[in-house]
Amino acid sequence: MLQTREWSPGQIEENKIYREMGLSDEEYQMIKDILKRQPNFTETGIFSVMWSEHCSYKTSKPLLKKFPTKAPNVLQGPGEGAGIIDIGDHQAVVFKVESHNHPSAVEPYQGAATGVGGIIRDIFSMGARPIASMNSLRFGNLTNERTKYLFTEVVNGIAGYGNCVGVPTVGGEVQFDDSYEENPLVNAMAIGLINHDDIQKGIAAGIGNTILYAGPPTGRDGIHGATFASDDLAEDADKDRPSVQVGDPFMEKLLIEACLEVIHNDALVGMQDMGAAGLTSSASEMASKAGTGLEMNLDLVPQREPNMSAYEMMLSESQERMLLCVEQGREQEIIDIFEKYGLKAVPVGKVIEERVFRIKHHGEVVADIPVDPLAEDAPVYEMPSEEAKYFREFQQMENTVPGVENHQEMLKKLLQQPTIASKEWVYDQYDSMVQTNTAVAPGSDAAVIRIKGHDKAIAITTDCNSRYIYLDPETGGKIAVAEAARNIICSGAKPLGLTDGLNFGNPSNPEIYWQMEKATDGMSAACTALSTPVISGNVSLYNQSKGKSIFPTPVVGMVGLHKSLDHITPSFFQHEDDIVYVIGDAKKEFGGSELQNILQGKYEGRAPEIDLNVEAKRQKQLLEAIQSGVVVSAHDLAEGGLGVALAESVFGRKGLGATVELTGDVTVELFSETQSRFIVTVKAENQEKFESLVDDAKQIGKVTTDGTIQVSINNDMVIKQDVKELEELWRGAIPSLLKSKE
Amino acid sequence: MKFAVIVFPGSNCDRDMYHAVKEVLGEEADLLWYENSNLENYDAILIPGGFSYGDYLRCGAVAATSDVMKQVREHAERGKPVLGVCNGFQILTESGLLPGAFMRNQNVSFMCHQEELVVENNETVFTSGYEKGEIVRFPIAHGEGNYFCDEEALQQLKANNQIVFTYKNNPNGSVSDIAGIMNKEGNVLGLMPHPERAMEAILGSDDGMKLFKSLVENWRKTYVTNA
Amino acid sequence: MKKVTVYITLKAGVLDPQGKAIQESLTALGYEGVTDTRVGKVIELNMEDGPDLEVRIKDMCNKLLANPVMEDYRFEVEEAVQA
Amino acid sequence: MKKVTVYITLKAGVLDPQGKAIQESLTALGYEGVTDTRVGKVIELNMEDGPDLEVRIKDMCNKLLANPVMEDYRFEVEEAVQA
Ligand SMILES: Nc1ncnc2c1ncn2[C@@H]1O[C@H](COP(=O)(O)OP(=O)(O)O)[C@@H](O)[C@H]1O
Ligand SMILES: [Mg+2]
Repeated sequence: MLQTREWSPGQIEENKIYREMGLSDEEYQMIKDILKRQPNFTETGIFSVMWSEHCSYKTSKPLLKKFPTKAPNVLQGPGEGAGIIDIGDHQAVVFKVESHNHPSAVEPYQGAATGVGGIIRDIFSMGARPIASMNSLRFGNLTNERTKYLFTEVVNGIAGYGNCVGVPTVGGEVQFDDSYEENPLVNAMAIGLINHDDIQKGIAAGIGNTILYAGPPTGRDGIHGATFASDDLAEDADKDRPSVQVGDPFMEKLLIEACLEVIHNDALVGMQDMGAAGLTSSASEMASKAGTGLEMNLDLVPQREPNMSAYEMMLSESQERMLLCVEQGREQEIIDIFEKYGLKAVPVGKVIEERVFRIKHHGEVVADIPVDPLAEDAPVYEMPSEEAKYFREFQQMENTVPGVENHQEMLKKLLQQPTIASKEWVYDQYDSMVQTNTAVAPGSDAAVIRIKGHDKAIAITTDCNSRYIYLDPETGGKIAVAEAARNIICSGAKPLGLTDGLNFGNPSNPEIYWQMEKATDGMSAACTALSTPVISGNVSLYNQSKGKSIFPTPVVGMVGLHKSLDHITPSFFQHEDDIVYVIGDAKKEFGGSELQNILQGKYEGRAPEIDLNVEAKRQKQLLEAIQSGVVVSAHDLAEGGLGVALAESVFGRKGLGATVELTGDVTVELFSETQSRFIVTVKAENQEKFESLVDDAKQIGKVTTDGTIQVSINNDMVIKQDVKELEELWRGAIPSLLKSKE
Repeated sequence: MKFAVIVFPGSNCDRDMYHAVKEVLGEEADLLWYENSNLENYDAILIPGGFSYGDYLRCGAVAATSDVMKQVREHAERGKPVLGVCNGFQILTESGLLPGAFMRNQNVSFMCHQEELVVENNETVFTSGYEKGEIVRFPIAHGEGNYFCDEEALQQLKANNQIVFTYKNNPNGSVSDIAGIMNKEGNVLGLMPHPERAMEAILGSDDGMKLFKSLVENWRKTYVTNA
Repeated sequence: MKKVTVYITLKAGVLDPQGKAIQESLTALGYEGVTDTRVGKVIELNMEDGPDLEVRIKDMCNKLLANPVMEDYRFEVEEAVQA
Repeated sequence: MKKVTVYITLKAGVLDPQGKAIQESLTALGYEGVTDTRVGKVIELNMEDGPDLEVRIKDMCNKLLANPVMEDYRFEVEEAVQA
């Protein structure tokens, strides 16, 4: 059978084999210092995955430190599988975002599917029932054939996995830009609900306690892809040993139910999912967090394929596996629970006092590593940073108003841009309603999940306009957080906190590191201003190919709380004669806008400005207005400005229309992407009260029932358009792009 | 009235079904794991949606071979009501309790949204609370809801008035727009759309309420004499 | 041990949405003149040999592997290769 | 016209959840000794003949019908039966 050719400790040093596993010369020296000897092949592999960016955050740690992470209601900040925020009544929400970019570029269906599976495991390994997921996707231009394939398969993969596990996929975002053509982004977010008493930690505590392995057997999945160069594998290994991780959502569903039953048994000490770096990271982190050591015998680990080496087992990323620490002598109670669901749980090791991570295989010790240096003391790098040259250029550009000849035609064009067009083709493939809590399904600003048995609900959104972040990382970082909060507020909820998915290019490029620095500065400032602590997150670097980096894309996943179900507010207009307001004035801001994209085919200039004090004030006032019951509908202005927001407000509303009168520059009024703005409707009888609550609201028109949108600016009718026709263009844009040939 | 909600490995609408009958309707209900369960003391059996056994091989095929389905068959033969929704409907066809079979949706995609249905037959224990021809809104959520049966079987269904619900705008290619059918005896109903997801206005529709209420009222009329 | 390969195909006359979708994609990719595309399943399994092997296989197919309402099946038996 | 039958199977080592579930349910049904169950696809199509037929088939397989990252394929060509 196939066997990995394993180099001897001497050869590893001499031939610098460690480099092929992603370790630098300095890091190899550090390992030698820690072990006081040369590491063997398995140990080198273990260090290489634990010290990878994905597990150790070695280049991003200094940036993550800047995020505000504390607030009275934060029960668990970054550090565990997912963060936890209190929502009253002894309940809490658990959430996190995770990226699966590179796997999805190679095998989009399985890459996306296993991304969903992985993030859901993060949630239930904390003891929470997963109640919703979201996804944030970026692809190249949708006219490209490969992009169509990636997009279609990623959506299929998310649907295939998410629908089967019975967790509703309630929203997300998709954007299309050339920078993602070679390197699509697939970030998945999951949210769980938990009672305070049920919170689990991933710890291996109590000397002598048993380590149980639960779930399907380990195969050679994901090893090769992780860190290994192919010439280290035996002849032909490439062909026979695919590294693709295949997800089994049915298995995951059983695992969810079993784990949520197991947490009610007090024989359970700790539990962690086997995510990236599988057995290695889960086992060493559980011991490190508990201040213990751990001994494991790989002969006991269930194996799907014959002749697996220690190296392969330790690095395998086979899916749907869990590691548990269980009170010694009570293993059977836990095993029986897994058994009921047709799952195997087997003892594979025990907690030891000596603070080492010791692995045995075929009667030999194949790894013997001090726990803390492995799990906690990965090197941390302060990377050199340099302001991007393009940025200085862009900052010197004047804000100008693009020339638009026919505004009505431009509105139609904007509505058909894939980034703006209806995403129904995507979310119709997701079961968004299972668990019967989805009060606001995909298609609105934020999704809303009611909490059964209580008069409350939670709102969820993901947002990140990477065009602004590319133009101006700091401002763009602020906008990403603010936009997410706006979406939460519009739904009638108060933002609680957020999780972030930091997707960037290669950090050893000083200009990329600068983007990271500035973007996280901006996000931190907005988090502080809007009182939304960061409770969890994920970092995905090296998103570039052929020397071209993606736009910096720090995805924000935000969760908010509706104090009462009565506060749930639709994004769309509701009844005839309601008064239409816009909060905030439009400025001459087109840098990074969809209009710029259409007219110039590129993004340049300055990003729209954002004043966080104004943002915070408007959000607070709008939420108060909603909570006092005077707001009928609320929607934030985003890509495509007021023109697009107005159209979106009447789509799907059978026969509703709007008449709006404005003054100013037509292009600015209709399409500028000035920040901190909202479109709100109010019943005529509540006009006074609404205006007294919201400072910057300006009445612009009325909801009608004539099925047309009519906009006049400076008393000139610039748009008079049948809603049905607009809606068809908007709904049909993505399906027809997918059908068309290049 | 006492309901049994059968839980197969991979069922995922089991708790929704339970919530619908227990919390919303206020009747007695139990979630029953498919192994070692006894259906003896239940008045009606609910087979929920989801992905039993991952829907591997064919939707509902593996669950249909389970022991508990033998009990369901006996229960049905005694004339007691059985309702299968979505995957539950697929399990009923796979086990032969209802005719026909399911294929991938015409556009081969999973789809999830509200659909309008027409109540074709309101003379059943499940639908007596609706008007004949009434339009109701239930969510659908399926990838293989494309109902198939041959011409002869279709004529039978029509002749015996077994077609209970049809789609107003057929989303998946089902023969004759079929959304829900029952057996000849009228006590086993299968439907692809989810009435248990349409029980509360906050979720977008409460049109499913009448279905469960019909069932309870008809049962009371038959079995509860004191009222 | 025998290696058994079961082929399951949709009955003639049953519309095949998957086959149709594949055919459309092939045409869109520029492969003209592809017609009558149908998708089926192959299930390979190793089984213990015995005089009743065929009976057992047919039984498995009728009970689980194929759905007689819409599918036909056929199978092949060969020597299993020892791993 | 040729009738082309393409057989698509998972590469060795790739997890086959479907095969596993089928095997378990066969065992539950009392068919002991069934092992190594794997599920694949058969795609039958009619294609116009020509000197480049094989090239076209391989091309179609690599581009659409099979996923080269995790699947292998083989195919057979025979005369199409005229309908
Ligand atoms: N990948 C996706 N998965 C599920 N829903 C999506 C996805 N992309 C977009 N949506 C939904 O489509 C709607 C519009 O998305 P978007 O234009 O990004 O909204 P906004 O600008 O308000 O954030 C939202 O309800 C969103 O949840
Ligand atoms: Mg919005």
